[in-house]
Amino acid sequence: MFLIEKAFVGSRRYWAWLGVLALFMFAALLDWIHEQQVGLAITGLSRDLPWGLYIGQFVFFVGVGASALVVVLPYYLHDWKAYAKITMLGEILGMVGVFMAMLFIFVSMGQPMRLINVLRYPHPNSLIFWDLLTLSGYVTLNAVIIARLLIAEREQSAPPRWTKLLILLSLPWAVGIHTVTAFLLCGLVARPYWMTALLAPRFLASAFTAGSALLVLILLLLKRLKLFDAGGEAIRKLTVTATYCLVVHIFFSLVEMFSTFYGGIPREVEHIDYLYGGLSGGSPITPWMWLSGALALAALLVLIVPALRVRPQLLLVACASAFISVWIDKGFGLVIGGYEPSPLGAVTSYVPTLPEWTVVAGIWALGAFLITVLYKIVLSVRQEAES
Amino acid sequence: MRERLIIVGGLALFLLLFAYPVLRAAVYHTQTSAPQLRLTSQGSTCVAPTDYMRTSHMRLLSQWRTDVVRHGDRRFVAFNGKVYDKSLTRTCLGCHNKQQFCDRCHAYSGVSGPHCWSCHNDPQAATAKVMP
Amino acid sequence: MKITRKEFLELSGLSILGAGALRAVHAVKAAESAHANSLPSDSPKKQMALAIDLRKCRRRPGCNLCSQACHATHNVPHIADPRHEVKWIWNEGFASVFPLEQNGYTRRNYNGSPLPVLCNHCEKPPCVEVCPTGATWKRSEDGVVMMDWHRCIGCKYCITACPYGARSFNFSEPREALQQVNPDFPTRSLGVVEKCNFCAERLAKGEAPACVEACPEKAIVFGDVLDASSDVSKALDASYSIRRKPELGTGPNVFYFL
Amino acid sequence: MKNKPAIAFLIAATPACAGFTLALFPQARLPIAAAVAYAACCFFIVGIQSRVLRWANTPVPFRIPTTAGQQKSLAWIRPAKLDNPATGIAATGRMALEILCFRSLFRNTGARITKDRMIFRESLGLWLAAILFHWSFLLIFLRHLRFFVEPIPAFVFWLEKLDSPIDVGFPHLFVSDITFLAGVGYLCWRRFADPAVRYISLVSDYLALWLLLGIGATGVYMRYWGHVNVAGIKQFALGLATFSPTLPQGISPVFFAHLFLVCVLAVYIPSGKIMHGAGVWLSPTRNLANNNRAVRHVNPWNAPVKTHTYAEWQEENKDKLKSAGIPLEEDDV
Repeated sequence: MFLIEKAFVGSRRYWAWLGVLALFMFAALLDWIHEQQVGLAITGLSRDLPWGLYIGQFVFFVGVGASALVVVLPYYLHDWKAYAKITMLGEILGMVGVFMAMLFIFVSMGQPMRLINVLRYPHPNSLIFWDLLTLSGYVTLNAVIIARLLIAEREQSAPPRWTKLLILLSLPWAVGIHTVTAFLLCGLVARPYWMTALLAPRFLASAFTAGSALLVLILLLLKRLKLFDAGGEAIRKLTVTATYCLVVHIFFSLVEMFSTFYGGIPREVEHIDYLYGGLSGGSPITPWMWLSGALALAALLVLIVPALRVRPQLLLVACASAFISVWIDKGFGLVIGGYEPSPLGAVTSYVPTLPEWTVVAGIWALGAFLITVLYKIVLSVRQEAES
Repeated sequence: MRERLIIVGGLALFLLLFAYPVLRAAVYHTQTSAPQLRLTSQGSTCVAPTDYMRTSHMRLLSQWRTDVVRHGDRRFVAFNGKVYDKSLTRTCLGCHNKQQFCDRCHAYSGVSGPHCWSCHNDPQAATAKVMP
Repeated sequence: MKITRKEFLELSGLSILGAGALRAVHAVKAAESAHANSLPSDSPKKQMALAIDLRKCRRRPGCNLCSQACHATHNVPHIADPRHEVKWIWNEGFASVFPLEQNGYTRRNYNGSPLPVLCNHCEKPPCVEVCPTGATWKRSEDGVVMMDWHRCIGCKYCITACPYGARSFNFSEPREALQQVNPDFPTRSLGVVEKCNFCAERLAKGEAPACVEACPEKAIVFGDVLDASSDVSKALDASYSIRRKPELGTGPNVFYFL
Repeated sequence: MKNKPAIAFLIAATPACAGFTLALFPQARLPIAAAVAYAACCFFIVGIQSRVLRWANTPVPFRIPTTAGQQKSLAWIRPAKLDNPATGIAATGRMALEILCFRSLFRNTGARITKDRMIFRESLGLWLAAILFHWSFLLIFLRHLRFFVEPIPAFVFWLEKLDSPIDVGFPHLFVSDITFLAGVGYLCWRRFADPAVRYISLVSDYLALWLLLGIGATGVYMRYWGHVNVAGIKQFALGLATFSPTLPQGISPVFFAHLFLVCVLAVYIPSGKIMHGAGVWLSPTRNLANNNRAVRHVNPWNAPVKTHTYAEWQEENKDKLKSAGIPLEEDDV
């Protein structure tokens, strides 16, 4: 039977889940159309904070996209057999993550229908040009790899050699997309908070943390739903990866804080001060940033002690904490910290509005929809091959 | 028998849809002729011959746009040697009324124009809002 | 009844066959020239600049005639919500504009007196560097940082890159926020960025920028800063001037006399 | 015939040449163009109606739906509702999927031989090209209403808006123009590139494709490069619709080529393979429900068959059977 048709056959639970996601997507679509008609004024964005939740989510999901590396690299370069069954799931997660990231860029634009101008009048000195090329290239690359591997799996034959080459290419590419995304921000003289060479390494560390934690969560969920058992070995190894990445992520964050606060240049200090201290005026983001820090430390505590992380309940909580921590840090803190205070010293507090949240929820739903459908196809192919 | 009815009904529907323009024209007594366009000021010559303008005014305007915005080149030397300012509002609308000229022909031809007018001004229409 | 040869070539359908190839060539050319434009080493023929004498501004507390004139000339929408404001030239507090010139012991810090700020038409504009489409570029003939609102995709990267807050985004329909429209200048559409254009449309006619003309104190001087005999050069020779955030290396072309 | 494509090309190019030639003789333009258009219309309508009526009058004595799944039977066996429709509604559903989504093309497979075995894999090229081309064609067809109706109905503008989501300035770029040409282009290329398809291709196969390509190419040329007098063309089209044809000055020869190609296509449609558009509705293997086992279908013109059932025979020979001691079958009553 056809690969695509496997997605059309499913249990009532499967269809109900897709239906719920479709509702969210539809609501987001209506909302976005409305946003296009009346303008971005219905969002919480402002003159001093023109990028907000959308771009934060974009950066976060480029990270989720890049994190496919944490399973693809050990499996293909180091032949970790434990990942044999989950590598494709990781690749799908990576592809969908980057696709969602591109959608977040799209919805934040004032004239999205002119997006083609980036290619009509290419300006290689702009990082957006490179971002568009690398992101769409990554999605295409992964789509080809996944489709080819899936066909090979169904036919129970070895995939052609060029697939291996593409996979090897996808590894530096994954690092590349997140590096380009960091370069998008870290070369701007107007934004001292981003203007640090540590931004790209920080992005990668937090991305691999969130990505591997998310993958562990998905695997635990699939096991709970009796859809797929990744095996204890795979989850254990993935957990170790998440642990190391989390350690590096926290380390990088502290290093950044040290140089900023010990150096004490006001224009650099005030951004972090705004995030964690509210610049003595109080800001809506402050509790969230502390929550993010607390969650990261809690996750660290569980993950770093082997006796704790083997307990499924605790592992679940730790991975969820790590994921949410990075999501707050990158999805909000990064963007808001960059803009507050503005180059003119003004503070315009930013609170995302309902339409913004609806659009974000819709893109999340779209991501979940794609992952569900693609995982369904993969798992059906495997079931068929086994029987 | 039921199948026959469906088939004949389908054929009738097809015919009806196909003849929609004819029926519509018959019911509404549609005039075939294109709208008779008038100029607001007579006597002055256009920047290019009428035949050319009729088919290619959009191309000329697009070229003007590029020249003015991208190259700061605002002088247009017409075919007859006259010099014009490359400006939709100041030059074109000096003789052509947007509503009486542009809009009518665009509406008739069903050419949903580029969104020129969402930024460029029509002085005649916007009198209430125009500065003295 | 004859179109000149040049126009015929430009305007007629000769580009049909080569359209694809031409597009590619243009794209490469545009990319090259934009890159060249962004380099400070590229010596422009002219560099338009503005010098604002704040000593004269202080004679008229609360004055914003330059801003009024500019915004009326360029159909800049009046939006009450400060989060969605569109501004080309406006007054700012001294501490915001010159944060490093405050020493903490200044008794007269000039806060409260008019201090007009606008796009600095930098020598090395960060906004031009980041624009993915070339909708913003630095004109090589006179150094004006221009915008093409037909091409802007509304990504707001330039707003993020500008260290002077000189750029505004059209969050809502701009025409609805206009009481009066100057028919000689277009309005903007929803979702594009805009900023001061140094009155490029007036310079083309040989006129000075609207803000320069509107100032009753003649506090604003305009001209080619590379030309030693221009008004602006003479003014810069006469007094010590400062620029906003020179440490960023953008090379602003708006000068202030304190 | 060796030069099938060439012959088809000659036939298809004729109207284009005629269009250009006609452009040289201004006086003859209006009568000829109008006459050709009306004639083509008549041919088209009469041809289609008569063809469909002929099909409608062809008897379908048996219920012969194709099936591709479990038939509806016992309650605990899950039937394939769409692939083996048991009711009229299910059959309609299957038809709708076929007509709107080209489901049978979607299920195309291509055979591949690997080292040790033969593998069937999805082959979606034909389906993709077909669906792009057909839907684009419909959209383009409906968009052309702007030439034939005055004032133009709002839905035409809605379609235009839907069709031009990418902003490239003007003229607006219609996505359907690209997908139409891409679809037809692939269908042409396939007839050359695939030896099996090339072998079974006939002149008429090429002819239909050349005509569509020619129509698309002239249309796209007029829109994006040719800069024709659109108002003049509308006047002509509207004149046709009101039976008072006029022809303003200065209409591009390309328009006549476009018009004549459309006319040739219209004339060709009722007699050629493009009638599958009507045929798909009337194919008995698709539009019937497979309820042969549930409902008794009697062919109405069958001659009455003389039957002699066991019950009748037993009744006739009751006494003999009784005397011979053979037990009688009792009625269940």
